[in-house]
Amino acid sequence: MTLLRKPWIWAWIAAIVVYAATIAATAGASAAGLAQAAFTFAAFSVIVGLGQMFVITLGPGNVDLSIPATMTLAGTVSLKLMDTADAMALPGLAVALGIGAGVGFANYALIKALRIPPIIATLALSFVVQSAAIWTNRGLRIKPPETLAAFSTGNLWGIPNLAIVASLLTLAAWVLLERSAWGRRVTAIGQSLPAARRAGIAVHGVRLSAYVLCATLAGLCGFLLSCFSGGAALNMGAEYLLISIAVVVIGGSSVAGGNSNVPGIWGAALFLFLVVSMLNTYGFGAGPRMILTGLIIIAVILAASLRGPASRGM
Amino acid sequence: DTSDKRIALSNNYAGNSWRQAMLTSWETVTGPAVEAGIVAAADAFTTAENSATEQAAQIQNLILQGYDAIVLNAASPTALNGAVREACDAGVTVVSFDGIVTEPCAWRIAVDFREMGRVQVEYLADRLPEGGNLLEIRGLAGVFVDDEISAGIHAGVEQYPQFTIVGSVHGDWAQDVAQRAVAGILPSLPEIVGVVTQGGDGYGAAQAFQAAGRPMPIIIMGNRQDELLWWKEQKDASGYETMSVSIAPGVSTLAFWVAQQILDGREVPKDLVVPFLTITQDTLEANLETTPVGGVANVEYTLEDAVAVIEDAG
Amino acid sequence: MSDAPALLSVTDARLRFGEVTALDGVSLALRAGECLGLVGHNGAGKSTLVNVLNGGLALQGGSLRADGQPVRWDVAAARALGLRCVFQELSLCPNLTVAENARILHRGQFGLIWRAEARRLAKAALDAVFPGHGIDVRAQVASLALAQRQMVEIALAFAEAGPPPRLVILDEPTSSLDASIARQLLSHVRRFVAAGGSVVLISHILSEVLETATRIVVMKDGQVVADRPAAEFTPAGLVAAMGSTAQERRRAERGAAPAAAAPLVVHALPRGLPVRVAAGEVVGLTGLAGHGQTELLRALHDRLAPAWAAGRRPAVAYVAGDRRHDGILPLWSIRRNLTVSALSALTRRGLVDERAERAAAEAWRSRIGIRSPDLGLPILSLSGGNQQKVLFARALLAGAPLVLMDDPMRGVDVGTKQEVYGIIRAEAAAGRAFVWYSSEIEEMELCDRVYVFREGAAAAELAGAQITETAILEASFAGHPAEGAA
Amino acid sequence: MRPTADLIRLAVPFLALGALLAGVFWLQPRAMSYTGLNLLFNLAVPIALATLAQMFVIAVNDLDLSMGAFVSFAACVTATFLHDTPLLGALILFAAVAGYALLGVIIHLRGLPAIVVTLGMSFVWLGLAVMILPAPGGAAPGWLRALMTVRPPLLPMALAASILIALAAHLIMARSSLGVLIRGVGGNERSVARAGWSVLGAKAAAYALAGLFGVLAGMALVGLTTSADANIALRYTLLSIAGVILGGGEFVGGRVSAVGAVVGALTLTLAGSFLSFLRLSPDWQIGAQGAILILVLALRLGLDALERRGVRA
Ligand SMILES: Nc1ncnc2c1ncn2[C@@H]1O[C@H](COP(=O)(O)OP(=O)(O)OP(=O)(O)O)[C@@H](O)[C@H]1O
Ligand SMILES: Nc1ncnc2c1ncn2[C@@H]1O[C@H](COP(=O)(O)OP(=O)(O)OP(=O)(O)O)[C@@H](O)[C@H]1O
Ligand SMILES: [Mg+2]
Ligand SMILES: [Mg+2]
Repeated sequence: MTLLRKPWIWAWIAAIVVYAATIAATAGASAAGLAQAAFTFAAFSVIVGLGQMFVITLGPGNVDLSIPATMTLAGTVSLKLMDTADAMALPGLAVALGIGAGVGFANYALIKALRIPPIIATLALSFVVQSAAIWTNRGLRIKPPETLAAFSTGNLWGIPNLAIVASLLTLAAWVLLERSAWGRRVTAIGQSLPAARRAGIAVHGVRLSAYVLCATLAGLCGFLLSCFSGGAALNMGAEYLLISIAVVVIGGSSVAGGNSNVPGIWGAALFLFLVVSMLNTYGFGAGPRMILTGLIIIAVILAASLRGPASRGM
Repeated sequence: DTSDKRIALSNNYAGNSWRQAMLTSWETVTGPAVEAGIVAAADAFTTAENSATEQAAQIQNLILQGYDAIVLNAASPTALNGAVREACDAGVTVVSFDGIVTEPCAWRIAVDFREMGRVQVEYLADRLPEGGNLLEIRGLAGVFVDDEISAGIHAGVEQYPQFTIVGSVHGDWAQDVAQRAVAGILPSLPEIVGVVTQGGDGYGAAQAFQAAGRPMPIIIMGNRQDELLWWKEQKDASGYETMSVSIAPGVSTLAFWVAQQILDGREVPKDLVVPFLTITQDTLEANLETTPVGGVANVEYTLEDAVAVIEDAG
Repeated sequence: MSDAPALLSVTDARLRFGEVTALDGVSLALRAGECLGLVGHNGAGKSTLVNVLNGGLALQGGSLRADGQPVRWDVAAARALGLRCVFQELSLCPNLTVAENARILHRGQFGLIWRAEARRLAKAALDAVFPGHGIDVRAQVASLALAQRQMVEIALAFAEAGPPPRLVILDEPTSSLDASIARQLLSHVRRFVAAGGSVVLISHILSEVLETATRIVVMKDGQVVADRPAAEFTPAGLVAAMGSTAQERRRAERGAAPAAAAPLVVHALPRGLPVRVAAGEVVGLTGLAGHGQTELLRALHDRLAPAWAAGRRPAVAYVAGDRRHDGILPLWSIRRNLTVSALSALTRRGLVDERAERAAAEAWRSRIGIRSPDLGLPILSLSGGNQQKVLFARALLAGAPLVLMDDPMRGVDVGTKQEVYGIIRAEAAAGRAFVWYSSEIEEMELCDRVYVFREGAAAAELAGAQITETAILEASFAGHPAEGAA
Repeated sequence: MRPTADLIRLAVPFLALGALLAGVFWLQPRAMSYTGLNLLFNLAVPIALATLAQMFVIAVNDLDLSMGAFVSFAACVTATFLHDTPLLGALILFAAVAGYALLGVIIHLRGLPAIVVTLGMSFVWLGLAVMILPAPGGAAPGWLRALMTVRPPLLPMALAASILIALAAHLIMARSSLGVLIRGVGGNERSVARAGWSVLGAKAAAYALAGLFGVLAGMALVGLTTSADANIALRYTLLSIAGVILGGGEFVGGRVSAVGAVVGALTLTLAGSFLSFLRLSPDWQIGAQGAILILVLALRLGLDALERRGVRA
């Protein structure tokens, strides 16, 4: 029963229910294939979701809207640099991560120096980053090196490699959030920035590192996604703006900051992928499919509130 | 004589390779035209986000800047009518292409998107006389092009009732979105013999089929270089056969010349039609050769081509 | 006193929060024309009782009567009776102006054209309680100093609007007021009571209660342990009734001032004297509230606490005054709140050593007496005074050589205060330096040196035996007509 | 008199607007006319309305991620039902406003995070819009088209409408008791409840107002564009949030300004125009929009410093 009180359990329950409903449509024939697909694609959502979670934990108004543009720029530039040469795989990865970190620095520089709300700063910067991505090669789609393509689409004992990468990152994020002093500080800042400052936390350093971490993960995700899907496209990150926020909040982290959890991100990422699959499988048209997606999201959050601890009240 | 006339390109989206190719073609054709003194200016304008309202505002600004003609790839066939009307009232010539507008005062260079959908099924019927199950990949819900192509596909299926569409997903004209959507529905689908698409999504579908270990159906391609390359590889390896169809981005240059002709005083019918660009098993190699790596198969138009199109229509 | 039924009475009130018994059979009657002083240690249940009387908390046992009749008691019923409440935690809307807050607080009072009326009402209320207050009723509450906010809240509680005020409950109203303003309030309370009103005054400043109350009720661990006319109590008797073993403070406790020691920090202000602090010294900041003391502490903290990269050992620690705003971390447990400033020391290879954390927190719990069955409970489950103790413990646990304190004794009970004074002296003797702002002048007598602030600058410096209430008041008002000193 | 914090806060959007307008006039003197101003601003009217709608939600410390989808939905209803069967159309729009109020009630009663609920609702509104108009189309009701294209003397319609809208919203938000109550809930929900008000009612009212202004935004949009599609206003979600913030609003604490929000919306609209007058390379046009946004917000920097000095003195 205490499990039912965990904020993240509802995303997992929803994912499992939706999964069962989908394979029911084919009398179980699709179970393994669907699970594999779900874990593969959830991996991307998880990677950006983890970064977004640390940023959202920083408190109201903190959200990184530059994730899609960062993914695109990191994907385009690194693929262009590697130019299908296997030997360039590591430099390519380094460049993707470097671009992410750079965007993260720039994000926080704007937030700090100009004192503009993060939501606006990251949005504004994302336009600039997107332009840079267009400028670098005008959207030409270069193929990834053979080994990287094989790795990103491959499996290990039936588990998608990407899911393994995302799981390792999840574990690291969990340790960081729940066990490390840095995670404590991020959480403290999210509850009250002035109180955290007076408690002696180096608030700017911590916030900066959260933004850099988030953008770096976005860069990594862009790199993996473009290797996975055979090249970087200018609009390849677009979907991940909403997804990165949705997996965090559906996963049971508080949108007001200061109270986040990691397991929910996986549950929510699987859920978001599976819900679309389910509705596609049942043959819903675009309109009803979107309506049902929305209603199911609300139902999940409602169910969580009926059983979980009351979130209001001082 | 149009040497003192100024023409603007109003574009609502720059986030994919098709639009980038469109902008590049515009540059390569209008640059020399301006140098040669045929027109005084031919500037390209792009909105930050793909939205009709932002494009309407852009058109209003172009009116204010005193352009003599606006060449328009519209975000919506109807939502810009207000702004287009204002342009016409201000004496500005408006020529729409690809995304055309319904406002009667504007010219339209249309592609028969419906036919583009129908020929896909026709081709499949030719290849697979006994028919079978089809998967449909659609574009962005609520957009004119998506609705038209899909309507054409459904008309085709009615014409060749040996086919049934057993699944339909939205790929938003993006490889990675299509891949994600197909991977989600594929496990629950029966054997698929053909995939009908809207362009820009064929490679993603192929990747999803490959990852799921399913037999490769006939996937209609969309003239993207990576699609063509993949097709070529399959063709060389196993004699894979398919077709590819899409609209050539260079149609922007046709629209430019049409606008120039109208400004020059020529009588031009309001509705012109351009053929879509089809690539077949035989023309694959030739097209692949001329398509830039990572780009889109393209045709650019000259003044003479434009005059021919106008005369055909007249 | 009179045989008229009590305005409001509770009988055998019982209330539990989980494992904590906040009210354990409290019986109390409030009559017209009396000022009831309510005292008791931190966590005794005073604020909980206020919330019950106000209709905000439902009783789990016992009954409540209004004007002698049993009633369905809720916020609306309480307001209809004429009950007004000033809560321990400030509860104005900071984003609204003073006048708009008046609009919110007095619900049924206004018509469609309410703005001018609300301004008039707020101004009249402030003028009545705090003559010469200097508060613009069109100003946003957030732009007011803490003391001014408290003044507004108190004045609005006495305002003539809606059902006339018959019973006003003041939960630690003077905790952020300086002495002269507090005196204005207390005289207003006396006037109000003389005119037939009834007041409940909760305060840890016993002299205030003894001076103002007509009857005093002492609470201890959720029970009433004494209920007698005020005249029957002496200060010592009151402290004894509260069950506090603390002694009256002795000046002798003050350590020998390290007069010529090299200063740890010197902070120059644009005007006035530079503030210097040496290791092992307790430096007081005083003067009227809102004259730059808090700003000085903040500036010092901003200067000494790195905002980009913290070292392993903090150079400075801070005890917040406005605990709601820059003190507690509301979603966390008591333990996490207590250890947050000492994380670096409690970390092994980047990870928090939870065993060491537990041990450190437990040590401080017993040293400073935090009343809670489990430090894993949320910080908000603590009473106001106990929250303040956690903040104090947090600052000392941080291990910084310099501790800045912004009126840290707000709402802390007498017994604990004595213990905390002892801790401060002991830590100072061990070489730690304190900079201590307090709104209570007597506390300054525990300092080695004090700076008296006036208009944002340190106007005077007093040391050792020079530190007396008279000297401080003199320096505070120098250059002013003695408006508040009378 | 010393400028109050509120006034300084409000000065930011006005200054930004003035600076951009000066830039536009300098680049394109033709804009300095009745028609010019109308062309520059008329698409700002629906954005201003959507921004106000968002402002009501932000005032109670929530955030509405479905505003763009909702305005699209309202636009689709306006271009179809309201045009073909006005009574049914009005009924649907009314129901949509009621739906918004209900949303506020559910969010409050269950203590749900508004962001997630509105995220879900954005799919619902978009789905409904796609079902009403699977492809772009519909037509603006004649009276609406006429209303959005009137040419009042002296002041272009776009500016006159913006002023009227700002005034109306200001009266609701700053002058009426309801507005004080809504902001009070944003500032300190608990003390509002302690004073005997219904916080539930205040939240329902705030959401209903948001729904109402959202509907008006959809209608105004259709009046200008003459037709609708399901994706027509998706951008309004972010634009409306940016407008509120630019107008001096804050995400928490009930600090919002109606006049500021309208001016913020005008500023954002103008920022786009300013760029097209600069004639940048298409590669950098998108990026330049970001740069403008940053520059405009940087104005806050200087004024914030002023505000802080004001508070301290
Ligand atoms: N996101 C979009 N919004 C509006 N129209 C689009 C979008 N994407 C493509 N189109 C339109 O779809 C039609 C076909 O383009 P196509 O699908 O071939 O582009 P693409 O090759 O898919 O680009 P990419 O693969 O980079 O996404 C054109 O009319 C184009 O303008
Ligand atoms: N919401 C709550 N949840 C759990 N425990 C609570 C809650 N509110 C109060 N308590 C507990 O009830 C007891 C009485 O608290 P109360 O606030 O009434 O004390 P108090 O006498 O006002 O103390 P102080 O002088 O410090 O303000 C305390 O032990 C406190 O921890
Ligand atoms: Mg208390
Ligand atoms: Mg005091």
